[in-house]
Amino acid sequence: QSAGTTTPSNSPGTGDASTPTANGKDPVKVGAILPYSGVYASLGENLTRGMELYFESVNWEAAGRKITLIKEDEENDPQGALRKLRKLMEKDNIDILTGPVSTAVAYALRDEVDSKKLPFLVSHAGGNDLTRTKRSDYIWRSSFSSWQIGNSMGKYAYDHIAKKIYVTAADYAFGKEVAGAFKEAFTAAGGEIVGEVYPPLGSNDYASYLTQIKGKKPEAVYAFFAGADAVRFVKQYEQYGLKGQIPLIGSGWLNAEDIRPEQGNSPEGITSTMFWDYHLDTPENKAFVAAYEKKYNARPSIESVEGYDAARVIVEALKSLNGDTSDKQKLSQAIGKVQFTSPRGPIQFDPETHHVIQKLYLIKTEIQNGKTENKVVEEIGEIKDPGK
Amino acid sequence: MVLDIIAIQLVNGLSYGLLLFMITIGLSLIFGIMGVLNLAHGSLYMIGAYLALSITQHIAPNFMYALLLAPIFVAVISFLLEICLLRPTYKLGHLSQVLLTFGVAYILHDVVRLIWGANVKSLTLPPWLSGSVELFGQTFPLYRILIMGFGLLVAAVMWYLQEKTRWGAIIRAGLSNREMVSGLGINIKIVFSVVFAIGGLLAGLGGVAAGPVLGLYLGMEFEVLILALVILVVGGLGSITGTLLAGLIVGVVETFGKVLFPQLSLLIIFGLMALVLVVKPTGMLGKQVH
Amino acid sequence: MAGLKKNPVVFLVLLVALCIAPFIMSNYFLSILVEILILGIFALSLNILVGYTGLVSLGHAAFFGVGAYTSSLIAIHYTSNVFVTLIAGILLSLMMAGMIGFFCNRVNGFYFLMLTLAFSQMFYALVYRWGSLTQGDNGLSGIPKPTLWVNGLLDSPIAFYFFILIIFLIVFIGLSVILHSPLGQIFVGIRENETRVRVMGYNTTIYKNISFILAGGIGGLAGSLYAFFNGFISPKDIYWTMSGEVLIMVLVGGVGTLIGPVLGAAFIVILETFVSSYTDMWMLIVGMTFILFVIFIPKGIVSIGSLWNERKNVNQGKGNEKELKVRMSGVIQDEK
Amino acid sequence: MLQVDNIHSYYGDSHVLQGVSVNVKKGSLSVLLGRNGMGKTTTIRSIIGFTPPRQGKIRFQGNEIQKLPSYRVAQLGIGLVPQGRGVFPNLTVKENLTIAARNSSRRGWTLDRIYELFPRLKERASSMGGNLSGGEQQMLTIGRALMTNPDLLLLDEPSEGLSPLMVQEVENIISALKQEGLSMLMVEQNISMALHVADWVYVMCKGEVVFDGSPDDLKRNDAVKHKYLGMSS
Amino acid sequence: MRNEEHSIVADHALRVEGIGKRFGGLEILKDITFAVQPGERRAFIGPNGAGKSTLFNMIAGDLAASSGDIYYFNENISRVPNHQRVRKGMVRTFQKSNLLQELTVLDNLLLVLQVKFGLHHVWFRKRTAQQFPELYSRAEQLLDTWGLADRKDTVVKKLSYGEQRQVEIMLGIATEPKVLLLDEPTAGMSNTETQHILKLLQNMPRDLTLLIIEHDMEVVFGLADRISVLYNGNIFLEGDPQMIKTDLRVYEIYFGKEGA
Ligand SMILES: Nc1ncnc2c1ncn2[C@@H]1O[C@H](COP(=O)(O)OP(=O)(O)OP(=O)(O)O)[C@@H](O)[C@H]1O
Ligand SMILES: Nc1ncnc2c1ncn2[C@@H]1O[C@H](COP(=O)(O)OP(=O)(O)OP(=O)(O)O)[C@@H](O)[C@H]1O
Ligand SMILES: [Mg+2]
Ligand SMILES: [Mg+2]
Repeated sequence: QSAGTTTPSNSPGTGDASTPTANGKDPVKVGAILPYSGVYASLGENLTRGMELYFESVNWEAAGRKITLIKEDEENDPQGALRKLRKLMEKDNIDILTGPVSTAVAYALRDEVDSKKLPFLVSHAGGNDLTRTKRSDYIWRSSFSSWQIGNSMGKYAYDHIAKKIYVTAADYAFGKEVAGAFKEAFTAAGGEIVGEVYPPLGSNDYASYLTQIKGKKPEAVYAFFAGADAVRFVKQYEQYGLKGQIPLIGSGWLNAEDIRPEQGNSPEGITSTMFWDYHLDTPENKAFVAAYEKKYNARPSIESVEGYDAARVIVEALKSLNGDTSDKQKLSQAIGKVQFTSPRGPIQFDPETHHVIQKLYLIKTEIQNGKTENKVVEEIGEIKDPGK
Repeated sequence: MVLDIIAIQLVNGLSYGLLLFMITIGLSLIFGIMGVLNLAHGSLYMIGAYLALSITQHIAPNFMYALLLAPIFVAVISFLLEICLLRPTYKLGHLSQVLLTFGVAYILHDVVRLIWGANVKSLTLPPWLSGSVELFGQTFPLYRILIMGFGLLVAAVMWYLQEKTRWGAIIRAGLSNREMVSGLGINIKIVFSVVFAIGGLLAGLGGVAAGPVLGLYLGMEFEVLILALVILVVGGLGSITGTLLAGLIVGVVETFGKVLFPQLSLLIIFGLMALVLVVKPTGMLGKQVH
Repeated sequence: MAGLKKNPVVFLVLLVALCIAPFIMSNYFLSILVEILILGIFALSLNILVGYTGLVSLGHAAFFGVGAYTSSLIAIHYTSNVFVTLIAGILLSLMMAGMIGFFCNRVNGFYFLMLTLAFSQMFYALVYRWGSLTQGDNGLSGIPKPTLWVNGLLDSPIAFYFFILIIFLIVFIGLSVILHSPLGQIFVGIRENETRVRVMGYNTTIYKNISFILAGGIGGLAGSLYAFFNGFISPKDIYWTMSGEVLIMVLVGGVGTLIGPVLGAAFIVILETFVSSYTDMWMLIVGMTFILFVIFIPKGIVSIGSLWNERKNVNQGKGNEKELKVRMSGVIQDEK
Repeated sequence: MLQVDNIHSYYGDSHVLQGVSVNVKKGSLSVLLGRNGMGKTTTIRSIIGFTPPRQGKIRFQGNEIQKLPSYRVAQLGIGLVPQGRGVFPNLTVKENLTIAARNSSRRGWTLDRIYELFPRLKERASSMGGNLSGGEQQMLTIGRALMTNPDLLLLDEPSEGLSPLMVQEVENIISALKQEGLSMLMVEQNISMALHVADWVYVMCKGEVVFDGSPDDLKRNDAVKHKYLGMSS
Repeated sequence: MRNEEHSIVADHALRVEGIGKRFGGLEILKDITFAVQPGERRAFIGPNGAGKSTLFNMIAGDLAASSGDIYYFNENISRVPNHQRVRKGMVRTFQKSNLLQELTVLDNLLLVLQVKFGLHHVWFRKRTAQQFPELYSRAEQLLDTWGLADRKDTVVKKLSYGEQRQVEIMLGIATEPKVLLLDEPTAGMSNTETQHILKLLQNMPRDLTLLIIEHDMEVVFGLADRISVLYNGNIFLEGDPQMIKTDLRVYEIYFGKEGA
């Protein structure tokens, strides 16, 4: 996957591409600011794969207009991303923006996008405020919010897992928001938090934290970690003898599809919540997984679905406008009206908050044939971000 | 009970400290002895870890082979690096080497991504290494105990090489006046290449040894680099013993710091470094600078 | 560089070009130019330390951050008047530079580098943790546009450009005077041989502190401007990578020259902007560029011209700007 | 033994040696004299290979060495006492001596013999080279050069910074070395000392040899002495 | 009474009382006491490693004494840092040239002269010949005197060894100090240059107090009013040149059999 421009490979050539007209045959330009280097590179890659898979399925066309995807590296750097945004807006004249992974980047882009009235479909970054205090008429989010992730586990954990829980999360705004939402829901249900600790993002050693947690003897541990942190945390959880003794619960990134193979058998028994799972048994998901595996010869991840859905939202919005992107406000409103059944289940936007309304699922990791697999245990149902 | 926890945390700290020592020793050698600030050190470490991954996955599913082979590969890479890139820069001064090795780090970052992809990876230990033992009534990973022994062994070998052989003196002489050393009939260029290769070997060794604990992912090299630089400075330049001591102290302080002041985790290590330097401007065991 | 001094015509031509640039450039390129000027100021400030006083700092982003956060917070909570915010930003970074400098200037060479790094990382941690004030790692967004006496005077990109250009010129010309003044020459002396300069009768510690504070203040100014330019600032901009990036700008442009760091800033901004749009292997390309620089243009972009006519000006050492030894290593001991 | 034949050496673009020819016969001592900045050190540097000549030939025991890297030149059996001493400041006196140790069977110079020659060095054996006094450093460099057991010794102002007593000592050592068959090329500012021990004398001015002859020839030649060496009588 | 004492002490430009120095276990200087009158020219001789340079280092404040006190025109300067001693008019040169290698001869000189002219606080005026005519004319004058005018724009590291030594001495004299400490000024210099420097020093104003370390007897006897011989960590002998020249013990430890 590379930054740059993807143009349809098998679409019919258009002779008059050089003479742009208001509502003519010139392509719709979709700008994507996603990480292609650094720690988050694999997320960017999967998001892109998902998007391209969907665009390909519609032949890179919507309402008769070609779609051009212009990719820029987010570099996990807000200022760099702003530079890219200016390029996309002023040089490439994009019609719609999508991305990013980092919440800080999303916040950085927010004002510029808002003031230039550019429709912006957030396809991953989950910071709560983006659809709360930093809401914009032009920004919609099809992925998730940290609140959705954390909240979804609260009540279930109290009812089915434990009454006294230790909370740990990576020390950054998003991690804290997830933990906060969990704590809120868990204590509201009647649970007790016996302790909490927030190791720095990218901690390379959790030994002392784990010893500490173990000493507190909680009934379960709720953890939010992702990527390399999740691999280390879950493995060390096993090495320090907590696995099997104290149930580990958390968000779906703890035992996500793309990192589980690297965790060996250590994630066995983790219970987590997420808005999608590889094994989700719906026709939409089956079709998606099959198509994805055929094209990339790899399992899709959460981010693949996000990309796939974002692409679909864009295409549906364009269709509803008959391909007319001249009015940014209309385009933005059209995005908000899109709803369909995605591989993750039915999704639609909350017109108030501009945030996606979606189902969440309870997922458990088991050992099958000597390898770990996730299983969807239960459907938690539709969770709508309160927007406050 | 409380004492048990303190004891186990101490072991945690010491084992983490020796891990840090393993990560730093190559950098310490190259900077302390050759005066080259090798910002590609983290990258060499990373390559060691990734090579070990490939070796265990494709060549021989045996961690011990990886521990042996991967560092040698890395040593060859650094040997070539020294000859092709670093050599012309000695006369240019330290900052040029900083820029050069940083460039190398950038390149290796993409090279690793091309070869191994952007996904998080992990180096799996064979069962006989991945078990746990009981320590002070707590479960403790066996591998971390072995790491401690291994770290001490490496320290002993390094100390011997530097203090007890003529090599150490030749290299220190080359550092202050290369011209004169070659005027005494010593091919200082080769000596430097070999030292750099040994530095690479140690970086690779660190990568293989620490990989199973710290994980493999893009960007790990810069985290490791910063960590290693801190240890290097806290210990003082040019002192293997200093590096060892610094590793242990940082390991223990960080382990207890995380527990006692979790809010400050982010700055424990830098705070410690600042404190050491303010009190002792040449690090704990660094030689006095004129 | 030498040409610039000898040849005011070149300087004038450049100035005119900078003045008409906004009228012939698209907004996008203008924004890149603005960014270059701001980061140019930042690189200039670091170069006072690295290039003139010989103190290699890897913590310069701290001052960028102090300036940026101070100005932004004042703009958000009190007033967006540009003079108030800028002056506050500069004052605070001067103070912080005084404090950090006091400690850092007690150590030498590589230890100095690492101590500056330590302080800036601690400041980073502070900003990161102090979420109630700084919004933590989410970054401080929604920074209002700066205002002059009359609201809206700086709103247009062109007006903002000229505002930055004027500040840039003030800094550039100011520094060119200061660094060539008797005081500036003491800095150079310290770079070359601190003990000797001490024996010449100078209290070098004071002069090192002066240069540190000067660099910190201007670095803070750059930070403030940058926050206004992007309307956003995050801990990422204080992280050591930012310190490293500006150091690279200085190195690539030409250490110890006036225009060098600015050229370096331009080069790096352009490289990063364009290369990463075409390939995601940009780190590889950027890395190769660094290596090529070290091997073929070790004295930086400024020296490209003189590589040309190296033949001509034979060993007439205008030494303090051409040959440069920056004291880095702590282990290399000077002979008695 | 050593023939330097019409060499031209440069520092960057400055043309410092403009056709210098110097010879050292086996077992003899040739001396280079001249005012400051005339190219004496550069001649020595050209021979050892620090500043290789761009033109001309240097032959040592029949081998052409002008293109060899300096460590090869040294290995062929040329020892160097550089100007300004070039002591390794961060090594102890003993380390300074031992890293140079080579071929002790050839001429029999060992650490013990050096200590015998300069007892002062033995007293300071564990001091850092950089902490020695000027004169002690000078002794150390002479000792260090001998530790390589050379056939030809290049001495660049060996008496600089030495007390009169030590100068006599060095003079004696040089005579003794000559007795042992060592060949030497020496640069000196202490003319009287140089003329005592020299077999042949060269006087340099502005990168060229302007006089060459025996010490007695020079003593008789007032014009050269006055013009190039600033000697009044 | 107090007045009387004061007047006696004030006669000394420099008075060293019981200075000792040890490096670790090594006692280099034991108990050095001497006084130098204003305008006196005092030479220090002694075998290599006797501690002459170390003594200068302590007088100049580059090295802290292990014991004892140093008085400069009746002021105890033992705790005054080296750079302030320079400001007070006490300047030293180094045995091994210690210059700003990458700067030109002129820049080295200007940096020294800046202090003399009190320009070190000037920070908003470029240092050019037009802006600071006095500074520059003084520099040119010095360069002429030293025969280094044609070398003024050469980077110091490109000078030959002897030339660097000349610059070193020039820097010492440039600021017209009250007390000048010269550490082997003519070492490494050719005959011609040695003569030149000797003459220059001889012609220095008589109110300059000069302390010089030398191994070149021509210079020592051509210049010194008094000579101190350092040996075994003590001042072994102090006297006028005639006396030193005729003392047999000095031959034994310093001059050698042929001697001066
Ligand atoms: N590194 C250098 N770069 C450029 N020029 C140099 C360099 N070293 C010496 N020179 C010049 O070369 C000329 C000869 O220098 P050299 O050192 O050979 O003189 P020398 O005869 O040994 O003098 P001295 O008696 O002072 O040691 C001098 O004019 C000097 O300025
Ligand atoms: N920093 C130090 N550490 C240890 N020993 C030292 C140090 N500095 C000097 N010495 C020792 O002190 C003694 C005196 O040195 P000093 O340089 O004062 O001698 P000197 O009289 O100037 O001799 P020379 O005539 O050879 O220059 C020497 O033996 C030297 O080795
Ligand atoms: Mg010479
Ligand atoms: Mg001395």
